[in-house]
Amino acid sequence: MRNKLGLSKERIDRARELAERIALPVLDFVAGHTTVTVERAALRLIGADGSNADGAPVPNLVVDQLKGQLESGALAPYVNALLRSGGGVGELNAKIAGGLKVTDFPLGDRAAVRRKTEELVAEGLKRVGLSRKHREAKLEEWKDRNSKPLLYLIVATGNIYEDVKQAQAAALKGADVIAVIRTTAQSLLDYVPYGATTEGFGGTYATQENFRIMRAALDEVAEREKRYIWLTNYASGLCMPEIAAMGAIERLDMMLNDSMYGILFRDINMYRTFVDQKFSRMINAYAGITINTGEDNYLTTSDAFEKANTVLASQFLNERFAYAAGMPARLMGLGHAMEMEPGIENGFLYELAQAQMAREIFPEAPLKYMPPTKFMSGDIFKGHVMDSMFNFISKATDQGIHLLGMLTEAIHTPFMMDRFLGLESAKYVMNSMAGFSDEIEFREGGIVKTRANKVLEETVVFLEEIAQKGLLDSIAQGLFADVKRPKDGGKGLEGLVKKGPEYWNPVEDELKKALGLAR
Amino acid sequence: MRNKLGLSKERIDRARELAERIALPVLDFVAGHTTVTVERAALRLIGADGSNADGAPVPNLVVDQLKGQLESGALAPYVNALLRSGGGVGELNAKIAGGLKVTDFPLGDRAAVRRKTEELVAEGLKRVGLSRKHREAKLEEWKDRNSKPLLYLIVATGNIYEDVKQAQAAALKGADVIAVIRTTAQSLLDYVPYGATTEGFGGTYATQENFRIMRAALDEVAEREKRYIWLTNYASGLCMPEIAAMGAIERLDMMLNDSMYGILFRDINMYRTFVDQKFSRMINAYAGITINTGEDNYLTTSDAFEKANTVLASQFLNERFAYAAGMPARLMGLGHAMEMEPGIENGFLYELAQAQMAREIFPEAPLKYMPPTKFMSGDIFKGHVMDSMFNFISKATDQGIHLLGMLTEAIHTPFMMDRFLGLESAKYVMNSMAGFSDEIEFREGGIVKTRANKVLEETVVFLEEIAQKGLLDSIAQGLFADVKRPKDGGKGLEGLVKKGPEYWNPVEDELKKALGLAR
Amino acid sequence: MANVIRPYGDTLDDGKVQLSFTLPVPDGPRGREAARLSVLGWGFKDCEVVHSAAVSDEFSFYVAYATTEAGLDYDLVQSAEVHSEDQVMSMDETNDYIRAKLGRKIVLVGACTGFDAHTVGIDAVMNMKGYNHHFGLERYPMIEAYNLGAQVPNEKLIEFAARVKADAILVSQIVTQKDVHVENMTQFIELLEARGERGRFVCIAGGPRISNKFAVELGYDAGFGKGTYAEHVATFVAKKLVEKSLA
Amino acid sequence: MANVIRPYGDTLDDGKVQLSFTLPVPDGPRGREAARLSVLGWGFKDCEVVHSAAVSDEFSFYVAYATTEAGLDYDLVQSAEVHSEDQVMSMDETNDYIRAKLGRKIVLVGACTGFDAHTVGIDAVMNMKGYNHHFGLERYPMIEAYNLGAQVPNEKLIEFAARVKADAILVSQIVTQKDVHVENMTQFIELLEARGERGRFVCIAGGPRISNKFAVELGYDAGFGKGTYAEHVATFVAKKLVEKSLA
Ligand code: B12
Ligand code: B12
Ligand SMILES: Cc1ncc(COP(=O)(O)O)c(C=O)c1O
Ligand SMILES: Cc1ncc(COP(=O)(O)O)c(C=O)c1O
Repeated sequence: MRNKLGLSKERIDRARELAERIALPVLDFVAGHTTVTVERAALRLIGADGSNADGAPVPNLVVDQLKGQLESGALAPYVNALLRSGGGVGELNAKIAGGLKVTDFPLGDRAAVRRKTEELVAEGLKRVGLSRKHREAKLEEWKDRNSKPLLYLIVATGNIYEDVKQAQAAALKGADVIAVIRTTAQSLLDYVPYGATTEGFGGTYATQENFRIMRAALDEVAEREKRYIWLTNYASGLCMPEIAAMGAIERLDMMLNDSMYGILFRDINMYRTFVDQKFSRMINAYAGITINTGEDNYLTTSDAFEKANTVLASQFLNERFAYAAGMPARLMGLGHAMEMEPGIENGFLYELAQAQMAREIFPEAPLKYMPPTKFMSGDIFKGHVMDSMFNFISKATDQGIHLLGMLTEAIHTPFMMDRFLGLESAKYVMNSMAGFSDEIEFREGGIVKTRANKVLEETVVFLEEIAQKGLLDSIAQGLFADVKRPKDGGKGLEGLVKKGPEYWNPVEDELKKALGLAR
Repeated sequence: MRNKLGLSKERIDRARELAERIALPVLDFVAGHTTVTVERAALRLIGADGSNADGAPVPNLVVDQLKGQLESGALAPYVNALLRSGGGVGELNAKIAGGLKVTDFPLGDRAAVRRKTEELVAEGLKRVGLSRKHREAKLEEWKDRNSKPLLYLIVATGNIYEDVKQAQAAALKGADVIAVIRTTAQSLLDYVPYGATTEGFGGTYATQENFRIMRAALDEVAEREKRYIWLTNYASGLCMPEIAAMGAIERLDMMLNDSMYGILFRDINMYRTFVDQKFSRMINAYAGITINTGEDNYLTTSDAFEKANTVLASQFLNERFAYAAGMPARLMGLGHAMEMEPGIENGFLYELAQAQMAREIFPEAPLKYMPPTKFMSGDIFKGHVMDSMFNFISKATDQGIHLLGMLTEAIHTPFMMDRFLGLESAKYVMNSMAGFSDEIEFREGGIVKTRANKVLEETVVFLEEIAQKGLLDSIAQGLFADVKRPKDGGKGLEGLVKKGPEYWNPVEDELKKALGLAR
Repeated sequence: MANVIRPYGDTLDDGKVQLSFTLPVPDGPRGREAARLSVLGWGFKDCEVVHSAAVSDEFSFYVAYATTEAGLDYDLVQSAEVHSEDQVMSMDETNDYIRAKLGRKIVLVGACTGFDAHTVGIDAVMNMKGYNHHFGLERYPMIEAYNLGAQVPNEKLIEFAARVKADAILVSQIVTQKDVHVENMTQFIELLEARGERGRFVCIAGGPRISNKFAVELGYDAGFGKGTYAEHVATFVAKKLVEKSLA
Repeated sequence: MANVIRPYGDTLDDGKVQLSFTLPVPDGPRGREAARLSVLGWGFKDCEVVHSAAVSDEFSFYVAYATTEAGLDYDLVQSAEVHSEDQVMSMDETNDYIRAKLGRKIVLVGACTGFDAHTVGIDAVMNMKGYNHHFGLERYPMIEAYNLGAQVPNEKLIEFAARVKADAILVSQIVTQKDVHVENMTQFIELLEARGERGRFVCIAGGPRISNKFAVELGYDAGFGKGTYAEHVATFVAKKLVEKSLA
C-alpha cells in the first residue's frame, strides 16, 4: 500500500497525542472500578456456566449473591465455595443453579483458594490459547484463500438453525466472515441467555451454545472449501466482557466492540461501558479476536459529509482504548462507512478520499468498511448500484473487512438471495478492478487530496475541543453522532462497583501480564 | 481533457498514414461508380417521393425504369419528365405512382433540364440547410442542458406510435438521444418503405413519415424540458444514401453509418457498400448529422481483449472514409464498446485503457461508447452492475455519446422500465464520480498505460498488414470481426453501376462543392 | 365503464412482470422447470425463467419474466394513504388553522417504542430541523411537541402523555421482522383501552413498513409510511382534533 | 408423499417473491395502491410495495415483495430440457457411439434462418473452435457438418440438406420479439411436410429463448436453449438416428 494523499505526519501524530490525553482520565477511572459483568466474565473464564430453572445464568446467580461485597471481586467466594462444597466446577454450577449460595460458606483457607483459583485461571486461559492457536494454524494452512478484503456477511433469521443454513450457503458462495446478528433486545439484558435459541427479532440470542453450533457449522464449510471462515458476534451491550469471554472460549474470530456505541446508540451508562470495555478488549486481545468498532453508526444519525471528522476522531479514540487494553493494531477492525447522500456531486470521490485516508492513517489495522444503509431505499436496483460503488471503493483503497451491502437494506433483514446477489456482485467488481489501487495517483490539489487533508485537519480541531472538555462531557453535549447522553444517565449504572482494597481478580492480573500491561 | 497515456504521436501519425493509403484504392473505385440507391437518394433530395399501390416507392419506380441507362444518372430523365409532363414534382410523383414511365419522354432541351435540376437541387439542399440551422440554433439556445456524455437510448417496440410514447418518457427522464431501431429485415430491402408503420420485429421501419412523427414528438419534449433531444436512425444497409437523404430533410441528428458493418454483419456486397457509404456520408456531413460507426459490433463475434486492435484500426478507417466524404471530426461518432468477458481480472482497467486511448487519439470526435451486450445474461442484477461499471468508464474517459446499457439486454428489447432503470443508474453513477477524469493519473508502467500502448502498436501492425493486402482482400480473408466476405458475394451487387461518360449528378456536385471535396 | 389496467412492458396490456425468488431445490433443469411451474401456479399465464443459479447445494435462485392477463379496474382503486398531497396544509396554514379552530396550542408526545432503537424516523418528524428541508413538529408555534426518543416502553409513553395532557400520541415502529411491531403496537392500544383512555388521545403510528390501512386495523387513528413529513402528521392531527371538538 | 416446495426468503415456506413492473397510471398513492391490489390480484397473499417512481407522466414503476401460499409438488416436476447433464456423451464417446452403432459419418446442416442475423449461437455449436472450451460439431471426426450462416431462407436450407443427404437439420432462432420466430419455425416444418420429407431429417431448433417443450410443440424433434454445447446436440442426434435405424 502506497501513501498517496500526502497527509501531514505531524497532524496525525498530534491527533494520536490528543487521543492519548483524552483517554487518560477515563482509564484512570476504569482502573478503580469493576462491574457485575466484568466479574461474571471472570467467573465464566474459570468455569462458571449453566442456568437455573428460570433461565438465570449461574454467573449472574453468583454475582447477585455477592451484592454489596463485589468490591473484593467474585472469584474468591466462588472458588471458596468450590473447595468447601467438594467436587468439580460442573457440580458446583449445578448446585448453584439448584439454589446453593456461595455466600453460605465462610471464607476459609485463603492460600488454598488462591492456589485453586490460579489453577482454574490457567486452565481457562489455556483453553482460550488453544482456540487462538487453532485459528492461527488454519489461517496459515489456508493462506491466500480468503478474499482481500475479507467478504463479511450477516445472518439474522432469529433462529440459530436457520442461521446455520444461511451462513453455510453464504460461506460456500464466497463469504469469508459470517456475523450472526443478535436479537434486538439483547444488548439491554444484564445477563447472557443459556443454550441454543430459535427466537429473536432481527437476529437470535448470542449464547455460548449458539456460538458452538455456528462455529462447528462454519468449520465444516471451511474444511470443504479449504478457506478459513471467520465467525463474528457482538461483544457489546450490557454484557460485553462476558460475551468476549464466551467468544474467546468458542473461537469466535471477530467481535463488534466499540468504545462509545453502547452509550450513544443503546443509552448505556458511560462509566459502565468504559469499564466493561477495557476488560472485554483485554480478553479479545488475548484470544486474538479482531474487534470491529462502530464509527459507521454515527453516520446514521449525523451527516456523513459534514461529520466525517467525528468518524476519524472516534477511530483515534478506539485505537487508543484498544492499545490501552493490550491490543495490537492488527486486531483493530476500525469502522467507517460509505454513507454520504448518493445525490452529492463527486460523492464517490469524497468517499474514496475518506477510505484512503483511513487506510493511510491506520496502515496495520484491518479496517472494517460498512456499506451504504441510510440512503438505501425500496429501489433495489439503485441500491444494488450504490453497493457496487461501495465495493469499488473498498477494493480501491485496500480495506480489510468488507461488509457486504444488501440491495434490500431498506426493506428486510437479508433474504438468502439478497446475500447471494451481494456476494456475486462484490466478487465481479473487485476482480474486475483488482489492480486499481496500485494503478492510480491522485492529482495534486484535486478533490481527493484536498478533502482528505481537510478532514484530518478538522479532526485535530475536534480532538482539541474534546481534550479541553473531557470525553465524558463531550458525549454529554452531543459531540458524537448528534446524540446527547448525561453522565449519570443510561442503563446499567447500578452494576458499576468501585474496587475495594481487597479487590482480587486473577483473570485480570493474568491477562495484564500476558498482554504486557502496566495497569 | 488531458492526455494521460503517453501515447506515441509518431505511432498515431503512422496509423493515420496507413489508413489513408488503405482507403485510396477504395475511393478510386468509388469515384467511378454509382448505385441504384445513390440515384434514388439524389432523386429524393430533389423531391421524388410517394409510392404506388403495391407500396413500391417512386424513387425505385424511376430507377427501375432506367435500368440499363443508369450509368448516366437518374436525375436528368426524372427532371426531363417533370418538364415534359407539366406540373410540379408532387404531380409527377403521383403520375409515376400511377404508372407513368419517365423513359416515355424523349430527352428534350438539355439546358432546360439542367437549369430545372439545379434549381431543384438548390431547393432541396436549402431545406436540408434549414434543418441544420434549426438544430444549431436550438443547441445554442439550450447550451449545457444536455448531459455529458449524451445519454442515448433506443426504442424498439416495432410500432411508431408506441415508440413515440417510450421515446418521450425516456427523454423526459433524461435521455438526450433517442435512437429508433429499425425492423430486423429492413437493411436487406433495396427500397425504403413509405408512410407511418406499426409493424416490424425488434423495431419498425425507417420511413420518412416515421422520421417526421418522431421528430415532432421529440421536439415537443425538448421545448418542455429546454433540452435538445437528438434523434437517431440508421443510414445503413442497402439504402444508406436514401435514408441519409430522408434524415437530412427531416432533421435527424445522428445516423448509424459504418464503412464495413453492412459487409460484415449483413452480408452486403463490399463494392456496393463503399459506394453507397461515401454518398451517404456526404449527405450527413452537409446536414450536420453525426454518424455513429459500428466497431462495437466486431466485438460480438470476436474477442474484445484479443481483438482490441481491430476496433482501433477500424476507427482509423472510418475516420479516413469520413474525411474523404467531407465530414469534420466533430461529426464522427466513432464506435467502440465495453465487451470484455466480465470475469477477466482487471478487465475494468483494460476497458478503461481502451476508452481513454480512443479519447486521446480522436480528441475531437464525439466517441460513441456501447455498453456490454455479449456477456449480459439472464442475471439482470449482475447485468445492472456491469452497466454501472460501463457508466463509470464512460464518464471517467469523457466519452461523447453514451449508449445506455439495459439490464435485460440478453432477454428482450427494452421494456419501458428497463430504460428507466438504465437512465437512473447512469445519472447516479456519473454525477457521483463526475470529476474523476480530472482527478486521477495513471501510474507509469501500470496496467492502463501498458495496455493502451500495446493496443496502439498492434493496430499499426494490423494496418500495415491491411495496407499490404488491400482492404477488400483483408475483409475477404476475415481480418475483421472473424467474418469472411468474398469480394463479389453478398447482397446488392446488382445495384452497382459503373459511371458512364455522360454521368450527371448535380446533387453530388453541389455537395462536393459545399464540402470542399476535390473528387 | 371499467378502466382496466395491466402491467406494461413495451406495449399496452402486454402484462409483463419481472420476478425473482429462491427455491429450496438444487439448481438445474428440474429446478428451472419447478421455477417455471411455480410462477404459472401463482396465476401467471406465461413464464420464462431467464436465469438460474445455485445459492447452495440445496437452494437455487431464479429470475423470471411472466405475463399476466389479470386486469385491475383502476376506477375502483382508492389511495390507501392518509391523505393525498393536495390536502396537506403547510406549517403556516396548520398553525393558522389551529389558532382559528381550536384557539390553543396542541400537545403531541412521540416515541419509538418497545425494543426498537431507531430514532431517526421519529426525529425526522418531530425535531426542529426536520428532514429533507421540511421542518419538524417542534418548530410549529401552535404545537408543543415532546420526543421521548427510542426504546420507550408503552406504559411510560402513556403515562407521560397523560401527565402532559397530550392531544395525540405518536408511535414509531421501524423493526418489523417476524411481526414484532404488531405485538407491541397492539399492546399499546390495549393498555390505553384498559385504562379507559383510548378516546383521550389521537393515536398515530409511523414507520417505513407501516401503512395507514394496517395502523387503522390495529386501532390507531392513522398510519404514516415512508416519505412522511411533519406537515402530513400535523394536518391530520389538527383536523382530527377539530372534528373531535365538534362532535 | 407430496414434496411441496415454496419460495424461500429467509425461512422455509415463507413464500417470499420479489416483483417489479410498470403500470400505465401516474405515480402516487393511488398508483401504489393499484400496484398492491394488482399483485394480490395475481394470486399473492400479501404484498408490500417498497418502491414507486414516475417513469413518465402516465406510467409508473413499482418494486414489490409478495408472499405466496401456493406450493408445488416437486416430486411431480420433471426436467423439460432434452436430457440431464449425466446423459450427455463427450465428443469421443459420441464418435465411438456413431462408429459402433451406425458405422458411418452422419451429416448435419445448420443455419440461422429467416431474417435472423445472429450467427454467434449456431457458430458456437458448429464451428471447429466451439464455445467456452467445448469443441463444435465440425471438430467431430464422425460428423460432417455444414454451417450455412445466418439469414438463410427455409427453402434454401431444406434444399441444401436434401442435396448433401443430411441426417439432421439445425435451425437457430435468436430474435423472438413479437413471436417472429414462431412463424418462421412453423413454416420450416410445413415446408418439409409439404415436400413429404419431414421423416427424412432429425429436426433440431435452438436459441436462447427456445425451450425443448416449445420446439417439440412446433413439430421439431428437440429444442436447445442457453448453455447448449455441441455435445448436447451430438448426443441427441446420434441416439435419435440409432433409434430411427432400429425402427
Ligand atoms: C439507521 C439504522 C439503524 C441505526 C439506528 C440509529 C438511530 N438512532 O436511529 C442503528 C445502527 C442503531 C440500527 C440498529 C439496528 N437496526 Co437498523 N437500520 C437503520 C437504517 C439503515 C436506516 C433507518 C433510518 O434512519 N431511516 C431514515 C428515516 C428518516 O426513515 P424512517 O425510519 O423510515 O422514518 C420515516 C417514515 O418511516 C416515517 N416515520 C417513522 N416513524 C414514524 C413515526 C410517526 C408517528 C410518523 C407519523 C411517521 C414516522 O417518517 C420518517 C420520515 O419520513 C435502516 C435501513 C434503511 N435504509 O431503512 C435499518 C433497519 C431499519 N434496521 C434494521 C435492524 C434489523 C436493526 C437491528 C435490529 C439490527 C441488529 N440485529 O442489530 C439493530 C437494532 C435496533 C433496534 N433495537 O431497534 C432493519 C429492520 C428490518 C425490519 N423490517 O424489521 C433495517 C430495515 C435494516 C435491514 N434491512 O436489516 N439501525
Ligand atoms: C451479438 C448480438 C448481435 C450481433 C449479431 C452478430 C452475429 N453475427 O451474430 C448484431 C450486432 C449484428 C445484432 C443485431 C441485432 N440484434 Co442482436 N444481439 C446480440 C447479443 C448481444 C448477443 C447474442 C450472442 O451472440 N450470444 C452468444 C451466443 C453464444 O448465445 P446464443 O445466441 O444464445 O446461442 C447459444 C444457445 O442459444 C444455443 N443455440 C443458439 N442457436 C442454436 C441452434 C441450435 C440448433 C442449437 C442446438 C443451439 C443453439 O447454443 C448457443 C451456445 O450455447 C444479444 C443479447 C444477448 N446478450 O444475448 C442481442 C439480441 C439477441 N439481439 C436482439 C436484436 C433485437 C437485434 C436486432 C434485431 C436489433 C435491431 N433492430 O437492429 C439486430 C438485427 C439482427 C437480426 N436481423 O437478426 C435482441 C433480440 C430480442 C428478442 N428476444 O427478440 C437481443 C436479445 C438484444 C436485446 N435485448 O434487444 N445482435
Ligand atoms: C460496535 C457495535 N456494537 C453493537 C452493535 C449492535 O448492537 P445491539 O446488539 O446493541 O443492537 C453495532 C451495530 O451494528 C455496533 O456497530
Ligand atoms: C453501424 C451500424 N449500422 C447498422 C446497424 C443495425 O443494422 P440493421 O438495420 O442492419 O440491423 C448497426 C447495429 O447496431 C450498426 O452498428
